Amino acid sequence: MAPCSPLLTSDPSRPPRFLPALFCIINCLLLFACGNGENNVTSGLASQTLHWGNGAEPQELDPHIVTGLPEHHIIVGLLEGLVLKDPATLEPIPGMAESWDISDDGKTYTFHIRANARWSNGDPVTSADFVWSWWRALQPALGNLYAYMYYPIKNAEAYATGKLDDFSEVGVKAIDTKTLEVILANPTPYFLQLLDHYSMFPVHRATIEKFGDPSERGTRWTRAGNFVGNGPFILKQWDLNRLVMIEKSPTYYDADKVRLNAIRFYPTENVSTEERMFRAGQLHVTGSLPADKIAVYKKTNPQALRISPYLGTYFYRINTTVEHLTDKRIRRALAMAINRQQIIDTVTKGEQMPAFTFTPPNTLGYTAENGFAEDLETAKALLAEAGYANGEGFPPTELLYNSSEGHRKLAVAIQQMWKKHLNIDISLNNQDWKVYLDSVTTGNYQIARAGWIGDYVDPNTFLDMWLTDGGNNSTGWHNDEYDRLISEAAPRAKERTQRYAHFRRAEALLLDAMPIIPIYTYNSIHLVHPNVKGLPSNILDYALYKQMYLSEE
Amino acid sequence: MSSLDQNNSPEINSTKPNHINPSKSSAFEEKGSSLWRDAWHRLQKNKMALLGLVVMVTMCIVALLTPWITVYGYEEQNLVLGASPPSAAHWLGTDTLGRDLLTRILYGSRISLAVGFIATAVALLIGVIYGTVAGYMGGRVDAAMMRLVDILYALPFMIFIILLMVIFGRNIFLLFLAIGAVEWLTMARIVRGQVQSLRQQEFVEAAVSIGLGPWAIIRRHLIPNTLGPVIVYTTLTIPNVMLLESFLSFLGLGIQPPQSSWGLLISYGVETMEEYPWLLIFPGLALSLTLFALNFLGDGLRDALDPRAAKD
Amino acid sequence: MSEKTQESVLRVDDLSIRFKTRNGSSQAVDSVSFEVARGETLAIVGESGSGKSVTCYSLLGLIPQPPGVIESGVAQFASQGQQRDLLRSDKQTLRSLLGDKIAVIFQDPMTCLNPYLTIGEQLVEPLRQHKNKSREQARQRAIELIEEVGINNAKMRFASYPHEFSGGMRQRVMIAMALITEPELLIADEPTTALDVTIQAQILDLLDELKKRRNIALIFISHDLSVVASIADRVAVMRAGEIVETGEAQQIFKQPQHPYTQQLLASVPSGPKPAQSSQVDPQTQPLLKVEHLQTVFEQGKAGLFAASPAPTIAVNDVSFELRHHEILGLVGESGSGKSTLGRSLIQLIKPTAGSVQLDGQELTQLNPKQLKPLRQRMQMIFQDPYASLNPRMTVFDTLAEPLLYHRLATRKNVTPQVLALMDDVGLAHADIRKYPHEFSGGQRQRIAIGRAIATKPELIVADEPVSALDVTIQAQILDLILSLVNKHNLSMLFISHDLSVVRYIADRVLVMHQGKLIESGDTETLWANPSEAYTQTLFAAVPQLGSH
Amino acid sequence: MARFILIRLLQAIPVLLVVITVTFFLVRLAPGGPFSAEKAVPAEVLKALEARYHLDQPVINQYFSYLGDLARGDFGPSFKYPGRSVNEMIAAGLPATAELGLYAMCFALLIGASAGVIAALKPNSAQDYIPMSTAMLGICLPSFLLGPLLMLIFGVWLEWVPVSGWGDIPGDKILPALTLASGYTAYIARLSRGGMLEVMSQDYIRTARAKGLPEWKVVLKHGLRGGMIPVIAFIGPAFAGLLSGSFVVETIFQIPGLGRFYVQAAFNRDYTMIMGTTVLFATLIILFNLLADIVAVWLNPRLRDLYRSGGA
Repeated sequence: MAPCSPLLTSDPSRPPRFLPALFCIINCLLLFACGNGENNVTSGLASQTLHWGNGAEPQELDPHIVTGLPEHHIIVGLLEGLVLKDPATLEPIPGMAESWDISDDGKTYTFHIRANARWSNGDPVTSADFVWSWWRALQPALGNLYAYMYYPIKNAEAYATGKLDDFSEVGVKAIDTKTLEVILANPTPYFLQLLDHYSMFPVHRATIEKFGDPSERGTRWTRAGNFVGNGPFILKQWDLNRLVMIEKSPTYYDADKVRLNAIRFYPTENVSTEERMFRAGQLHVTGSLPADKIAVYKKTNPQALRISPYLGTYFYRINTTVEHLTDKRIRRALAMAINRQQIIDTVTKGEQMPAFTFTPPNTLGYTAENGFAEDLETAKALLAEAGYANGEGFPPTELLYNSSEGHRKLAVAIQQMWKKHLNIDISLNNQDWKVYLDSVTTGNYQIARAGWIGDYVDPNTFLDMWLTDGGNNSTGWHNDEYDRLISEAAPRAKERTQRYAHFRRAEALLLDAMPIIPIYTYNSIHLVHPNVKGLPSNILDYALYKQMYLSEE
Repeated sequence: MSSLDQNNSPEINSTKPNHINPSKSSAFEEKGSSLWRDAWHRLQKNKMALLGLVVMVTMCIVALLTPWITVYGYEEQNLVLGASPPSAAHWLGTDTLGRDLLTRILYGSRISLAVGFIATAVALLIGVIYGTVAGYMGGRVDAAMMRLVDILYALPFMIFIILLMVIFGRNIFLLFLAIGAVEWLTMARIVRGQVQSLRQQEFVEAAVSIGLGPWAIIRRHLIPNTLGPVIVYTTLTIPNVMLLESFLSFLGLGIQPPQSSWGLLISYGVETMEEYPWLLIFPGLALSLTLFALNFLGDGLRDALDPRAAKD
Repeated sequence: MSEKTQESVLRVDDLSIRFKTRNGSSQAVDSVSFEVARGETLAIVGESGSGKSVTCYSLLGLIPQPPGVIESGVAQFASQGQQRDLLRSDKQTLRSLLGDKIAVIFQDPMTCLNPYLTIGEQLVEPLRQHKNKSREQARQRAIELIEEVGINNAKMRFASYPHEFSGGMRQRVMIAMALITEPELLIADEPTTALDVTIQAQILDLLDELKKRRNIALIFISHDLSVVASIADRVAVMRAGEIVETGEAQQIFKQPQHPYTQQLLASVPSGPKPAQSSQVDPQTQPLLKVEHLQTVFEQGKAGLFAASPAPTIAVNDVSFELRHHEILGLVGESGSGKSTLGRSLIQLIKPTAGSVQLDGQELTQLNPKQLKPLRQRMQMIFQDPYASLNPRMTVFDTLAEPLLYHRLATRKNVTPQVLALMDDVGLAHADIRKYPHEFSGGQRQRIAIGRAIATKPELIVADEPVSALDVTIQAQILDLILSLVNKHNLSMLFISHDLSVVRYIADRVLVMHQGKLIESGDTETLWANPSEAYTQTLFAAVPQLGSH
Repeated sequence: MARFILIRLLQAIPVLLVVITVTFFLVRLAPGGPFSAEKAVPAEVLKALEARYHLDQPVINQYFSYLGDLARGDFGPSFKYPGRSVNEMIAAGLPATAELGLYAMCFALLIGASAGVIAALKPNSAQDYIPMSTAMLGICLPSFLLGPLLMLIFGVWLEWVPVSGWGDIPGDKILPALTLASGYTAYIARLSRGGMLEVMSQDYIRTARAKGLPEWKVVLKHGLRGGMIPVIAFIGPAFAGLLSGSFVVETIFQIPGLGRFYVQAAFNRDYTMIMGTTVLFATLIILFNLLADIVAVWLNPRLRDLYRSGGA
């Protein structure tokens, strides 16, 4: 309304003064432009401030509520779980717990919390903090989507789903102020992996209770100034949609080893802009890179380009309840007729690996056998067997994807491949994200694009979703033997090799029936400024801030 | 400078009625609406407008003939080739999937021109009628009608689109309707403003005194006199509509890949404007050409439809 | 009056101006010469398009070039002993003279003042521009001048906007603005044409007085011979770009030499109605009977602004009768409510109260649908032939519309009827496909009349049908109306502010003032003996040809 | 005047109520709830979440309790951002959007009006065509194209201004404001050209010339005020449209504004946020339309008096 006020207040006998006012505003704007000196990368080097492209505005910073990657990046700076991971090997290393003991049956874990572990307000971190935090995380009213991370713990599932009211029956107990005992329902080899997930992080009880009920969503305890954490950084500033800044915490037990003074997270929703910000020296690290830019960086700035395998699979779901898709020969034919390498070369361009299994190869030593091979002749034969020789009479089929440039391109390429190789016409349909989710979960689709990122490094995070009642199955496919292998045989296995053998058998069943068509294994693709040190690549895309620093050498 | 009557008054010379041989009068037999026929004559004298018309007509003809004049299919990929700059084989280059850009622009013109014209026509039809009625009726009817426009303005567009998509599924005609349903609001406002001032004019009073009903007055006296601003706004709306189409198609309402439209080609081209600039430049040129052609045509039409503007 | 010893302020010799358009060129001014001296009033008289305005504006650089081309001529302007040829001065020089030594008063004070700026702001502008006066000095001078041109309460008026003034007051402001820099030459272009007759008299007096007091040269451009007669010392008569006759005012009016001057003088309506037309039928019931008619305006009702100021009573308790074959004159000044009364009669405006009966049938209670058949029997002719014709309809469309709409003709046989109408109103058949803007004002009014008589109505309300027309055209249109009234047995309410016109055409006259009928009577009776004071003032203000 | 404003504000109440009601029920018709996510949400969690936000109650109850909250000025909590109330998010986003809109409008006015005025001084000449064509480019260059283009040229290649941000680095507000302004510049140029053409043919301009004023003074002092009236009438509603339509620019330049929420809320099915932004924008549309009317009245002394005498 400001431009109008000079009009309204001016002496009516004089001509309008809004033109001078206009000039003033523009001048102010232009004056701001002067004195544009050094960019973030240069200034960050002196102040040890890391500028991080974080992909999106965090929904929340409450570890028991949030679900996304942007939130993850911030929370791991503010809070710390019992264990950390070595970013190079992903093996557990001490975090809040300086050591831990595992019983021989693999069911009882005893954690010894550091004596010098403190919250940012100076309070010591105790085992009671964990018990209370985990109790809170399992409160149904909180709506914690990652409650299932706790399910390996005895009775946790029953408590979370309301079948059990008494938390003392859940297998977590404070032996003394610095000793925490956790009892599992079954031996869970990947349990230590889970502990580094933010959903199992401790939170500061007094702070939370100060701002509301422990099971109340969205109280103000996560705001800058209120937030009390136990991680290497403290929350300094949180401007909606603009910036989250964390600064080095003086109370952190390892504070002298932390070399970064601050990290500034930017909600870089637009990937093209993010890339340009990087180029203009406004960012040290980007969350992603547009596919068509990869080749450019390879040529011009290869040292900034960081491509590494990632624990995720891009695949197509097939609705096995749709009449012509009940036939697994057709599903296999579709899978075989895709030239994955060509798609990777021309569409995704990120050196991804063609996927012939669902679980990414070498997931903590697990690699499934390829369930099929690209073979046009076999594909045609299978299709003919199913009654559609040379694709004739193949019913109209629709491929669903959620609105996105990348998914679109891939779908168009695959549509064309199926047309060319099998002579079948597939139509494309894109839907807005929420509509797409609704269509997939209600089975209102024929073929749908999907992707799955592992929550932790273990084949289980990929394979348990195809259980008959798996919430993420949505294909209508079920197999009793598969269910038995995943939910009974594998957890009881004594050794990793045996356990992996069960998984392999299960995955072979899955790939034989082919309710899903694996396309490729994800790569994480980032731009990282050469000044950034201590950020090795790993399959979880996991960064340990306390090892990172900025240096020009 | 109305008082500077540049022509010598013919008044003195025509004091007596000119009796012309009645047989000659049959030459003035009336056929159809003379306003449009006269406008056409005047338009022919405006070179820029004529050029705009020629460009538009050529575009429409090429769009219609596209399936017969293109060498490649619009969906035909060449993944091995990928994106390639203009060459002898592909005059305007190829996109990242190796599809011929010229072919895709030509096929895209079919969608874009159809959307541009039909959706704008829908908006024009609703907007002009609605605005004229509101402006002519005045008073409470007008207030109520304009409040309805306010309401429609204020409703969240995205929700409307998502619902349309869900309820009706993918449908190109739906796209026309959806866009038309949005664009008519501004049109209605413009027309209403025009009609409000026209309504005060004596020739409308004269029409009332003849006994013409509201509809006849609106149709014969009001709408023809609002054409000027309406045409100008229309020529600005058409390119807007073409771009809106790409947004809706991206969301899933409208056309589906591998079909293309100019708006979609431009929005894809933006993503790779550094690596493959031709993917942005050529569709962009197509749209700009249309806009300028339409603009000159629109200005020409406006002048042609205003008998007073033809001063020469 | 004009002693030739007086120095000549402006002397124009052999001025020729041509307008070039794509369709060829026209000679707007052809070898015109005249001069005007200090303290003298030169009137340039001519009809619209005669080139009288172009002549003056060309001297001031106010005509657009192109299309205007000054082909030849010299315009010597003498100021403070300096002689300048205006036509050969550069823009800078001309601009320094304009508004300073030479000032202009334009015709329409309603449109010639900037509605967005206060009177004061506009008044001080020439002073600030040419005399380098401070804002305060300029203000003082402006206030003095506002008083001098006869506006009370000058200090307050200084900050007023033009719309707060009546037409006459605005013209006073225009005069003040012109005089503020003490010019030596004043050009007044039809300064009173848009004004009511009483106001016109005042403005003419003011101009004359100021001219004498300040001893300035005045060029007075007008089409109205009666007005010119009351102010001019010398007269130049222009026609088609040429000065056909020039001379002392008295000589021109008494003994016009050129036939065109004679024609002009003959066209000025004067005297009573030609007797042959009166066929009024007094015994039968009246065609139109109006009783206690009242029309009230809710101001500001139009548009989306619903808030309404106090209502205006435009027509207040009016009763009269209109007999068959009668032409009833209705006179009054602007704002007297005469137009509203006319519109209320034929239900273009719904009256608030009272009754209107056409041939015994009550009109005020009818809805538009019921009115439709009656519309055929009553029609209206509007004042402004520019505004009352749809600019996007040809003559054919305009004339055919009522015929087709009332099913008096079909698409097939409408053309002969339209042509017959054109014959009736004296339009050339060749013009049938032309648009209104291609016609002159008089021809447009012929079209409007044609439209009004198309349905063969019994009653026509004519609202100032000739006031926008030149005097010779006016005479033609009046004669046309009289002949059509006779030919088609029409009855007419003839509304006009021009008393001479009404006297010339009306059988009976009603006088309206501030919404009320204050006097009525047979035309000649009333002329001879107006009883109301207002009517007397009105009659007294009418400029007479012989008054000089 | 006061009365006129009061009446218009009263008229706004039913308009807002209809907008609220329609939107409230429409958003709940759209498939996909606010809590659906890629990983299936367990039933008990979903139940807990719905109970938390009272979505388990009958819709009609939700509606009335929402109206109740709204009457107290409480837009409720955001579903997508659990820690934020809608009020808070609007308070955080509106200033940036308003500032962006203000700058954009200034640019649009400055460029558009200059182009229009310059063009109107010599119609149908090069002085007309060149500025007008330049302004028309704004329509060919939609913000999703112009934004990245400016960013690339001035941010990356020339390094004159930052690529993105808002108030972080000096000069980061220029590119987004220019981008947002582009579309409106064309409209303003056309409107001011038309307005100036109309005004410059008025008699009072001739009066001003007859005073011997220099041409620039005639144009700026006497012409501009009347010539800008159509522009003023346009920028009121346009400013409201600019705010709700700024999401593309906000996304491209990563501006922490409200436009992003307005669109994202629809995609996230963040019911309260959709409602909040819709109510806000509806209010803004009504207010700015009103403001435009008031300014139009204020600029026109005649109307000003009419309302002064009729109103308070």
